[in-house]
Amino acid sequence: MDLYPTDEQRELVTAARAVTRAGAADVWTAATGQGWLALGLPEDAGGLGGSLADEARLYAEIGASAVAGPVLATSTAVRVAASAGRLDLVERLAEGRAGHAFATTGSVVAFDARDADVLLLVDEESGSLRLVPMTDAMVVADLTPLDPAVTAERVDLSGGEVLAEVTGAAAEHELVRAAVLVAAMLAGITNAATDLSVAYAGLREQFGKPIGAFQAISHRCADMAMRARAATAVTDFAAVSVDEHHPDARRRVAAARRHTETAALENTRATIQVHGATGFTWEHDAHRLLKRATFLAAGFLPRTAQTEALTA
Amino acid sequence: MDLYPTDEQRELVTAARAVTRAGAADVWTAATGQGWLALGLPEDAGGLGGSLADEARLYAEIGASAVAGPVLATSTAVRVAASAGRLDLVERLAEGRAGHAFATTGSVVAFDARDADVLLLVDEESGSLRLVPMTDAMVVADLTPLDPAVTAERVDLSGGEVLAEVTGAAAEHELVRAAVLVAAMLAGITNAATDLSVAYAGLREQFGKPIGAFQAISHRCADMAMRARAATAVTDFAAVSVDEHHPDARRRVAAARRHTETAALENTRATIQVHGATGFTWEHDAHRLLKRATFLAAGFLPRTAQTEALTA
Amino acid sequence: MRLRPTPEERQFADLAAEWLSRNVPREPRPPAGEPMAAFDRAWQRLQYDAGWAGVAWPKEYGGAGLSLVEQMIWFEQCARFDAPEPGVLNIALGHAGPVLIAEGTDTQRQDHLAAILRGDQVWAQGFSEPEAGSDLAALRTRGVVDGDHLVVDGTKIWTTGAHLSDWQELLVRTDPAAARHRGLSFAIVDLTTPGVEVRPITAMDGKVHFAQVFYDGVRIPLRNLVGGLGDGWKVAMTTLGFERGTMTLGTVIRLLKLIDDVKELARTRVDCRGQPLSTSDEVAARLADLEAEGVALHALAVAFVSEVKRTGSSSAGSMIRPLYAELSQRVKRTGAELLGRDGLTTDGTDEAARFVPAYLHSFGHTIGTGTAEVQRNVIAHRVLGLPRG
Amino acid sequence: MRLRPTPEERQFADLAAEWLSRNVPREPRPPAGEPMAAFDRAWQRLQYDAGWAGVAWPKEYGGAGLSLVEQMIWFEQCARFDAPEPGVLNIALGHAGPVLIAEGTDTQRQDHLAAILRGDQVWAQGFSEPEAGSDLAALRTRGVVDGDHLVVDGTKIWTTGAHLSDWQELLVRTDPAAARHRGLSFAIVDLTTPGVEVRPITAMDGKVHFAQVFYDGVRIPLRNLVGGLGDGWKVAMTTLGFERGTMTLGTVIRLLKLIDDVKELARTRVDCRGQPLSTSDEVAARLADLEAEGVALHALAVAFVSEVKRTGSSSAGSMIRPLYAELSQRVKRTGAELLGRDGLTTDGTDEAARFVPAYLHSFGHTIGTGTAEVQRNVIAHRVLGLPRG
Repeated sequence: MDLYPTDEQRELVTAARAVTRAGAADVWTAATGQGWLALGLPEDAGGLGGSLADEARLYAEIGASAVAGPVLATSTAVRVAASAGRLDLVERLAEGRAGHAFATTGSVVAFDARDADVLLLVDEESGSLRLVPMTDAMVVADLTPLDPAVTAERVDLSGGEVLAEVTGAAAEHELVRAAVLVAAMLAGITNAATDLSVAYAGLREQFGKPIGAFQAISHRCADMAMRARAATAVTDFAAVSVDEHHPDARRRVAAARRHTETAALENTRATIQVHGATGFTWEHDAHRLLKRATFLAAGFLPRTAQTEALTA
Repeated sequence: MDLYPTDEQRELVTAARAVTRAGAADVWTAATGQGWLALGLPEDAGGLGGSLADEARLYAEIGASAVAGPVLATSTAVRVAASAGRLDLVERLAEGRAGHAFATTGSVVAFDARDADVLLLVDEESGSLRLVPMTDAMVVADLTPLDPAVTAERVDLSGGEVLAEVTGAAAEHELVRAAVLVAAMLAGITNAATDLSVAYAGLREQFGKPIGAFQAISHRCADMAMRARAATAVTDFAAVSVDEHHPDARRRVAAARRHTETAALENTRATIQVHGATGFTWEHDAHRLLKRATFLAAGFLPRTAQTEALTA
Repeated sequence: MRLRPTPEERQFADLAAEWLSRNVPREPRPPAGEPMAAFDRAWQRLQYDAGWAGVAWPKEYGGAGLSLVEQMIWFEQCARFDAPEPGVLNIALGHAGPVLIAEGTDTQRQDHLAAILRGDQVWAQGFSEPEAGSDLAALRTRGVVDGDHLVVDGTKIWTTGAHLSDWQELLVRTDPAAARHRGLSFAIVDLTTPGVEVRPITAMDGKVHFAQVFYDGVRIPLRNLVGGLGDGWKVAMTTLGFERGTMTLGTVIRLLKLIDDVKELARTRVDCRGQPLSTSDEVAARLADLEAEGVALHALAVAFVSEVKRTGSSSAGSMIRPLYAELSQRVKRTGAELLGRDGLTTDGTDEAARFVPAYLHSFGHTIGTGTAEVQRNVIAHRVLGLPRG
Repeated sequence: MRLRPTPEERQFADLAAEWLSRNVPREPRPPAGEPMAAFDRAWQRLQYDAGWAGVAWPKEYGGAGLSLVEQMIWFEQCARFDAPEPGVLNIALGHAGPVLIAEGTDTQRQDHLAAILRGDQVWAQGFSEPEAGSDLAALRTRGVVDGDHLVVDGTKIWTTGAHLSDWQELLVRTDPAAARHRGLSFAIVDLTTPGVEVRPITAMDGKVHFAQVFYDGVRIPLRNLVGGLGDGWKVAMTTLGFERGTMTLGTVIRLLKLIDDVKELARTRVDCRGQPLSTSDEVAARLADLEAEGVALHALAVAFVSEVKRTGSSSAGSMIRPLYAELSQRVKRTGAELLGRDGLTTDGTDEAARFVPAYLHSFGHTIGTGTAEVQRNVIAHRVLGLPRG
């Protein structure tokens, strides 16, 4: 029993943070440079063979910065390609990007599809993941995304070509992994919102003292901190449980996914309120965290599926 | 448009408060003395012909004190008797008490049935109200009530004698009236819990000042006060709407019932917390208010029925 | 107690309904900028010409001279006929006008009140500063008397609608030696005065609702002071009540309609099994809570106008704004959440276009016009009499 | 990171499971009074004799000398086999023992630690006073040195289990001239000492959990001081951490079982249409929230013991208690609410007898061992470094 992060994990986080906190421009280059997409891929598929727990720590940093770049979709696409035996596709994707959509036919809303090479189509109902080639001709309309760091497109999927597909247990495993990494990103947001709030509450003065001296603010910060610590812990707990094939892994993943979703939404709302009018501006990062949290909350393993897993 | 209480209503409240706040012992005598049971009964049935809005203001005081004595059940029983044309029974009940149960057959849990002359049986499913004679022989077991100011009994209803029954629109009207008066009692509790909290927060000192100077306490008190003001207003609103046969009356009654239930439970929980360990003792009134609120919340027009009326 | 209208109230409501049914603009309100402001002004002018502007304002200032009860009835009818909101005229009608009625000079009233009712003047507030948000008494913008003018230097921020406004209410420090809220004065300023610069600020919903206003040697005639030099805090505090109570009445009524719309949304949208969302008892319970709170808030507003009419004041005024703000947030969030993944764009569906921006905008409800925390301080101290920290 | 046990952890867990499967008492715990205390003592003695008492206590004091990780594993196995809780020995094992290990003299350790592990000594705390609840530094109970004794006069209140206890930890003011928390001393007192009077207090659930203790010239040998004269605040603060972190670990694990029981309750009880309550998606969503929070709290406890083992301390310790307290309240309230009208008696059904008293008792969770508000102050100031008000 040891949920304390390893030295390697802490180094990984430090390296990732150096990139994500520096600004969004070069993140994608750094992501490929630092091997983010290959971190959890088995070594025999050309990956670094990291654990899901390692990946979770990395994705927490990605979440915390709400940076642009479809890291989860692309790394999942790489895995789908590998799992389907399409190692040529794995190699091609080392330089590429994947958009994603939670539908497999017709006219659907996809995210980050405009500049993508492939589209990851997720069918949660039947439990399958499919890769299709993505071209600009498939874009029916560019939409305005809630999260300003993604793009949203209405895409026509009638083309029908499929590059790779996984179903059954293999797809199930990818969906579980993706849910853990969504939880990790949400945990990162939960912590980032806490940090923003605490820093601001310690500096901003009103009525002759820092606002963090008022319980309306300090107790809210304490609540945020508790959610943040628990969010990190439950994500680690779920990730390690998956790595170790623990019999409770599915339930723990659902728990992590739900706790972090609630925590991230609560904390991002709270940090806007703690920052007052400043937190309501476009210029401040608070809304980016809120919107990213909302975007992720609707992603892999949404609420109804969580409920099912948690009450089974 | 005028929801400001009338002079008569304010006098009624002052008189009732003099009794309820003085202590529980003589409340039932006073209740009959002040004509509480007959307040809303039409004058041609021997009542005082008060409006439901008048009754609501009275019941708020009854709720606020969480006194013993089955006022609502007995006044409803009187009305059922009157509505069924049993004026002899109306007269008999002027000196008597009614217990009540939310079931009409078999072995059921009744409240305040031990010393009752009749039992008011409420069938919410079919919408009927029935009076049956109550004898000690019907008591199968005395139970321990959650609310220490009521009694609870397991009662055998196989006797079958029915003294009076109302169904259809007449029963519907009685159920709506009872729901408004439950809301009124809950509103009274909501206000009483607020008053207790504010008074204690202004007096109790810790860290060199009244605890009401700390936002953790003062903001909670502000929340309680908002719920309390809204609880009173929405109860008046619903009662007057029923009195005036407003087309939205049903929905407003459900709104009053739900708002006051939530408000009373929140405020009684909050007042225990504001009082700290003192609020956790048997000796302090806070738990009586909480338990009465819980008791009433399960009464006429419970949550599922409210949801139905509010989303129709 | 009575909800049924008196014959006079009934007549007022009928006339209002009749007029609104024929005059509510059919064309959509432009989404931003000067066209939006022109729309709001035109609608106000239409009301003014027909005698519906300023229902509760005194007759001598161009109002109808009725009570808040009639004002409430007017709002109810406006909601019923989906009339446009005051929009950019919100501060003029809801705050600046009442301030001048309560504290202005005769000249100020003559110069502005009828113009406001006609929709000819768009107003903004000018209270908050970068270092004085919740703590207004810490404001630093300075006004120095120079002959018959006040010369103002400094900056105001979070000024809603400043970029579209003609006039501004301005709270400035005129006596730097006096402590905190002593030494403040309340002036009104023509925003075309030289030295005023307005820089719009983009909000989290990507739109410009407010601005920062800079004052560089702005000369305001002393006759534009409201109250005397040094009376600014008193004027500001007296008049914040308008904003927190009466100004919210119209929005309360409109919120009831929005709750209906969210209920309708739940009836028309389906879940993954093709069932309407409203068939979920989780969704139904949530909507029932919103509906119950909406009715309770409506009732509180009615109790408030009743008490004001009968006794001249009501402490419920301080509660309506925070209750509205928080319920409105919940309603708008529920709308956005019912959209599920469709809520991840602001234009993928008509429903998203309606509910997602409203949700984002709602974060301002518990910050503007005093944060939720400040509103609770006000209730705790002024209504409940709890000690200050 | 690793959850899978090491071979040593696996062996420890297996041995624990094997022993518990054969030794957990089958008879129900008496509900109150001396029989209840006797039951708790006997169960503790059984553990002690088999070497399971004080898993994380040093060997020289009779413990097993293992880490909090093994302590956690032990709690997990105890929950698995439904072993009785420490009950009246809670303070002795969770607080008094650790205090003496950390701050006691050799004599004190010899006199008490093994006795505590054997279940021979029931302990109570003695911190709060009528005028010093959250504000412990305001306490007034006085201790005056008289020869080699401290003579104590005053009163302590909300002392859990005082009416069943042998010993008490006592924080008293020994230097009335020193300000607030300076001038306090920490002593341990034999509750049979002349001048001690214990008056039980009935709680809102109708039961006696705590008492008020009065001291009238109670003579405590100076050798019973923990730390020196005037060190009381330091000792108390150092040791409150035990209560807030490690003492809660066992209850966290038990809460997971209770959540399972509430889920089972929802599966077995039916609504008015005869459907299991669990088929309502409102109920299901609520239970899923509880389960998710329960797992998160479990994870936090594991992260806490891991960090303590690796680094010697963890600020998560201050979070476990408030998170536990509030989740536990929600779980118990959910249980009571699922009962519907059956929840209006405490003995009408077996389920009511189980869940309603638990719900009532749970109101104490956010009051005892520091109110929810004080716990947040601690996190804000000591963990987050926010300034004091």
